[in-house]
Amino acid sequence: MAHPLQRQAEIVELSPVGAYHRLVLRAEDIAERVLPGHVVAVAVGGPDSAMLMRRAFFVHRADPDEQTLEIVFSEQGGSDQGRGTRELAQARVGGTLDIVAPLGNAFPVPNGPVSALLVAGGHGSVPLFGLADLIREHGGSVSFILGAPDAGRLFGVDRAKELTPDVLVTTEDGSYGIRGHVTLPLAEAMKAIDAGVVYASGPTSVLRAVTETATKLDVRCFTAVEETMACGVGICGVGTCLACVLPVVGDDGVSRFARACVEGPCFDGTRVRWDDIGTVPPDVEGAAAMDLGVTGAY
Amino acid sequence: MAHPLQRQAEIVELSPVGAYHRLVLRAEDIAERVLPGHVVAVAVGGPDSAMLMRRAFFVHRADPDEQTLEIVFSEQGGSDQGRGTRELAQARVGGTLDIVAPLGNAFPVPNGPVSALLVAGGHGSVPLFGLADLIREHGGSVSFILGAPDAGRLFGVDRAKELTPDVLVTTEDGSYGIRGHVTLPLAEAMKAIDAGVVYASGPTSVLRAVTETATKLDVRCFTAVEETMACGVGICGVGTCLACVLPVVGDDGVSRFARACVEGPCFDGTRVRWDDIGTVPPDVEGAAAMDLGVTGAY
Amino acid sequence: MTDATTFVAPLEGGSVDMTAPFGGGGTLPNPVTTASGCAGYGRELAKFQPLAELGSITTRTVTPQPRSGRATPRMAETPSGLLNGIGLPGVGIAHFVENELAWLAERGARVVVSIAGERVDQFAECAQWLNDGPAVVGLEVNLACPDADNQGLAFARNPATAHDVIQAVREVADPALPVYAKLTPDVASVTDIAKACVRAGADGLSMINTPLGMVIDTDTLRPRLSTTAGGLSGPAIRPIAVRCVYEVHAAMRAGEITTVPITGMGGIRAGLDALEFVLAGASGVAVGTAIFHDPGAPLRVLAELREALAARGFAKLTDAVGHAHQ
Amino acid sequence: MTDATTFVAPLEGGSVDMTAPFGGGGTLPNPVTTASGCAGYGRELAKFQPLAELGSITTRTVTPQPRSGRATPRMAETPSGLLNGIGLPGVGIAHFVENELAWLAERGARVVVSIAGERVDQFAECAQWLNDGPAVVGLEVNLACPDADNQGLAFARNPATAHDVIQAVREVADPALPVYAKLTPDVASVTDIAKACVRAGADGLSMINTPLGMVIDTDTLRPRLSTTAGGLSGPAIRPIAVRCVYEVHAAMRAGEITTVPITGMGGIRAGLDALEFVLAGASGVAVGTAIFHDPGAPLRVLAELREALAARGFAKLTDAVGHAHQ
Ligand SMILES: Cc1cc2nc3c(=O)[nH]c(=O)nc-3n(C[C@H](O)[C@H](O)[C@H](O)COP(=O)(O)OP(=O)(O)OC[C@H]3O[C@@H](n4cnc5c(N)ncnc54)[C@H](O)[C@@H]3O)c2cc1C
Ligand SMILES: Cc1cc2nc3c(=O)[nH]c(=O)nc-3n(C[C@H](O)[C@H](O)[C@H](O)COP(=O)(O)OP(=O)(O)OC[C@H]3O[C@@H](n4cnc5c(N)ncnc54)[C@H](O)[C@@H]3O)c2cc1C
Ligand SMILES: Cc1cc2nc3c(=O)[nH]c(=O)nc-3n(C[C@H](O)[C@H](O)[C@H](O)COP(=O)(O)O)c2cc1C
Ligand SMILES: Cc1cc2nc3c(=O)[nH]c(=O)nc-3n(C[C@H](O)[C@H](O)[C@H](O)COP(=O)(O)O)c2cc1C
Ligand code: FES
Ligand code: FES
Repeated sequence: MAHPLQRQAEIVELSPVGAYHRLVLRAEDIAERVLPGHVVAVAVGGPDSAMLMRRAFFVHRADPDEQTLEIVFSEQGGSDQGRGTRELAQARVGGTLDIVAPLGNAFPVPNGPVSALLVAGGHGSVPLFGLADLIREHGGSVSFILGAPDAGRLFGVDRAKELTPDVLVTTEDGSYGIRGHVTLPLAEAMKAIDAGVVYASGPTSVLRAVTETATKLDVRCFTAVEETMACGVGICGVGTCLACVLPVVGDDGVSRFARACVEGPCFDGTRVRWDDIGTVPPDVEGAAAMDLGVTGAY
Repeated sequence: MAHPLQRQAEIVELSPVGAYHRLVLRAEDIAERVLPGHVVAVAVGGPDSAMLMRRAFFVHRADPDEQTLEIVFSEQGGSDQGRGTRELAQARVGGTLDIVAPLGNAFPVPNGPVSALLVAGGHGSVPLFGLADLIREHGGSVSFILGAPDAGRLFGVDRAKELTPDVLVTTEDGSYGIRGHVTLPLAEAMKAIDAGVVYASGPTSVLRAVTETATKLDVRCFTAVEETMACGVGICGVGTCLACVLPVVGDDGVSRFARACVEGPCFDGTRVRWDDIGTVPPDVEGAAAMDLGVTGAY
Repeated sequence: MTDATTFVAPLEGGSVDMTAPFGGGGTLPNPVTTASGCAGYGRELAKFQPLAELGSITTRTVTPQPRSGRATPRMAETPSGLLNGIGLPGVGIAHFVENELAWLAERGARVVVSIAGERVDQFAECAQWLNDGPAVVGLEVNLACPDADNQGLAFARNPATAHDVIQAVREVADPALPVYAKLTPDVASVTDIAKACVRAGADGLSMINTPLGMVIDTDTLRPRLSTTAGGLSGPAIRPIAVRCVYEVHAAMRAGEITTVPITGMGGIRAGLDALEFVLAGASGVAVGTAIFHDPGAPLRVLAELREALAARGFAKLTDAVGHAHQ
Repeated sequence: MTDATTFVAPLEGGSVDMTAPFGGGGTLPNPVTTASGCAGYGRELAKFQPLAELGSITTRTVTPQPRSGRATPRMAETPSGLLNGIGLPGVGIAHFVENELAWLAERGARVVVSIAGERVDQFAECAQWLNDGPAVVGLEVNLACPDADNQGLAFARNPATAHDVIQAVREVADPALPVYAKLTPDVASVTDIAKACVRAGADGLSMINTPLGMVIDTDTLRPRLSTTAGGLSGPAIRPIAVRCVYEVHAAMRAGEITTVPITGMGGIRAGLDALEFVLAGASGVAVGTAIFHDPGAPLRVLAELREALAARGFAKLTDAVGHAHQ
């Protein structure tokens, strides 16, 4: 895990990109530590805000020379949601934001040339472009499948097309590219580019499906988890609240709850027990002690 | 009491005036109802603010043609204070503020010519200029004593001097005018201008002293209470929370707790039991029932 | 969106049947009322909304004699909350019936009168005054008062004293008038108190009254309120209030307590807050502290709750009551 | 500024003696610790501040066996608060002593180990493991756990069971190690529980653990947490916590409870919040939920508290303890 720093970051830019907001922050000593997959936790609201929890975002771009970090976020929907991102969208250029970064681990990157497929749902593409650069620096090649519910919620299609002609786009309402789920062209694409590794970022359903297909085709697969736990991946940004756990199989074959904000967000997809997220699988370490016949909110 | 309206007021202007901020708000149907002494209650912070209580401010100026209200406020000091006014000072021109106005009663104004002394401590002068205009419209004349801890916290000296040559200024640190308390030149000034009425606005200590002197000299005296109850004059702006009470003697000679936000903020100074503020005088209506030997936080 | 997400066809807001069960088998046109002490006797609130459009208005607690209330400071702001030590100021039951109730009746308001005393018989005395009161649709017994015969421990913090008060009120009150017991969360088991009250004849439960809190002024170095401690209200306490309603409703579903309607309150600012209480098991909701921020809150909450129910496909308010237990 | 304002000559921040009484007659270099469960076993927090500079670090609650904790979702944000149903995940006492405690000792941290169980003997079992533990300066007994022998009612909600746990721990623990009882506010009288614990041998009291709360998701229509209810923390509950500390300290001043040090916690975000607890009667303060917002909070709170004491003319922390009662 990266060693996170806490900084009062200056807001350098805040501008719309389609349905998203691009936020550029300047903070000392952070950009040079950031790798693709790392996260920044932003405190929303000031000292008199009713919101205590930091909000987590993937770093989209880090510029060590300019000492800047770029994040891309959307205002959350849902009937009682979006309080934090709505407030963030109101931030003022020139003001400051309290950030903790870099958090979590980065995507493992092959140290040689490889054909990589990068799959994203919605804003899941945010961390994939830095990853693509790294892969290409190592002589590899990249292809993309980018999906979203509709055209407005796609992010980075143009940028992907600059990098490679192999860009497939899916939207659930058919407003752009193939109508359907991002996982629709998955198997075919993997075969077509003879993928040696697939990286996926987005909703759990996407990550699960990518892992399944990759496993079937015997291709390595790394996933960046995020919305698996609607309550609070990255809520503390410290690794101490233990709200962000998901069951992951260790090297020793034992399942443990891993923290998405420390041991993650990037996991080998085959190690994540996708179907057991949101449960306490009986064989997870320490599960036995959870059920002595007493229930309670502790 | 005025019939208050709730409005989403547009922020037309926010600019510094010495140690104060001038805030001009546009809202329908309110300006024409406002009289000097009336109050506007402003909701600070949005739906995700931890601050639930409105903040009360005197209306400085109301312009029915422009549909605007002007308030003048300072950021509160104190170690754990000033949260609301600090946030208000950050408001954005073009944005909106949720206001309730006009609240409370207005200063009683003589319907004929009279020589009036207007005494204010700190921002207490805010409501006095509208009052001065009314008095002059009725053929009366005005004089001022304006005091503050230091020169920076005086408000309206220039404006007062435009209206009359009879302006005395006091500061506690002597940084402007007479060194001392605003009540120092009181008796002399009242005699010098042969005051028929004195109006006072500011801290309780000022109001109490003005009342005493006026009573001695047998001059009518109206006071606008405000910081008498540090906890929450105007906290609800509705008249239902009963946080803002002070003991006031009624026409029938019976003392009752009167609400500063409904029956006030303007009271005949001789009716207010200044020394009993912050207590339950045994003869106040309903006091007997308060002490059945049981104490408790209810 | 989790797997537990339910899918329902949204309805038009206007078509939701908002009729709310009210104790004793009766109903009110809608579930929204005002929390006692936060809407006075209605006069001030009437400037911001027609009282007759609310399901009911719950008055400030009325006591046998007029009370001045406590010394100021009576109120302090806390994070997302409010601390008050107002001390039940009021005009006394006689003056209330003659003046305030008459005024409310003229406006077509349905009135729930909150009553209290420091001894069991004082509660009963208040109840008796209200038997022929115009516009009165129910009584709410404020059990948070200190019991003069029990070292000042609030009636609501002891099942036995809570029981005695409710029984005494139920005995003298017009049988047609539902009697609600108002409970506080400062107990080891709110279900035990609820059970005692229902056994004593309560036709409904109001939850919650303010948990006790304190603010210390770091300038004066003394408690901020003249009463030292005070009652904490507002969104800060909403999770505690929702939990109390859920717990008691669960006990009703389990048959441990006879089912009676619950009026939920504690930090309701918006329709979705009210919906939380309804889903937890409340068939009525009261708006309190939010009024001080937004005097139009009660009627706004009603409109928002109606919309929220419609959007979730509930044709009737009652279909949503306790839905979170399914 | 009210008449009660006190005037004192301000001091330089650096010159305040922050030495804090700690149970059993001992002291700690300063009053600030971390609230159990909010700083893990210290490893993550150490990235943001040197642990040895804190008065102590209180660990996440350790249980006899490793525990996975509850299913997700385990956390929900509430107005100025946080609701959690984490479920005491942990490595178990054996692994804790061998690995975590050794690591903490290397960093020079003074460690208060929070322990718990579901039966009285499990608490004692944990305590025994810690008798020779390096760096351990005290035990904190988390009484908020459900009592398996008492239908799952939390030990802290019943004076008798609270008493038994403390007595059992006190019996086996090294007499030189102070034992703190951690209390919850969900009781009719926190003073009664405090009394029972002190009578059973508690050398100090930690107040408060999280009151029970609930959030219902208005999209899924179900409780937000997998545990249904959870513990409410953060500034929202601060007034409740300050009141509990004040009440118990008042009972100590009145001689109803033997005086032992109190560690106050609940919504401390800044030095002035900590000062409120000190004035109410706490000689120690724990920073919990604030860490999730600001991982450097514990050390910042210490610095701010020192400044605040200095500005008010307190030469020693202990001069301010309980000052609001004067
Ligand atoms: C590792 C990680 C990386 C992320 N990267 C991005 C990104 O690059 N761009 C982007 O737009 N969004 C990203 N998100 C999602 C983003 O954190 C949420 O959209 C945001 O927290 C919502 O906050 P809110 O206050 O607007 O919503 P609210 O619903 O009001 O938030 C309520 C609570 O739920 C949590 N929450 C809500 N939605 C999510 C979610 N989808 N995932 C996790 N927690 C959530 C919030 O943190 C908060 O505690 C990322 C999340 C994680 C965990
Ligand atoms: C009738 C009336 C008229 C006023 N007119 C003006 C004016 O024209 N210009 C101006 O600058 N100020 C005026 N004030 C004072 C103004 O309301 C306070 O300065 C402001 O509420 C402080 O809010 P805060 O959040 O910055 O302070 P905080 O200390 O953070 O507020 C905490 C709480 O204390 C209350 N409070 C704090 N100070 C005061 C105070 N002096 N009086 C009443 N309540 C207080 C707040 O409402 C809030 O509930 C007036 C107050 C009243 C009651
Ligand atoms: C200023 C104030 C006065 C109150 N007075 C009473 C009262 O007279 N009787 C009563 O039963 N409850 C009283 N309460 C409690 C409320 O009715 C309600 O139970 C509590 O405030 C929680 O709801 P809320 O968070 O919406 O305010 C009062 C609350 C406040 C804030
Ligand atoms: C995520 C989380 C986990 C907690 N875990 C524990 C625990 O393991 N043992 C315990 O005694 N208290 C636990 N608590 C309670 C805290 O120690 C503290 O008593 C409470 O949160 C109030 O302080 P705060 O408002 O500063 O967080 C936990 C609180 C939170 C928020
Ligand atoms: S977010 Fe707190 S441990 Fe991961
Ligand atoms: S401020 Fe609420 S009654 Fe006056």
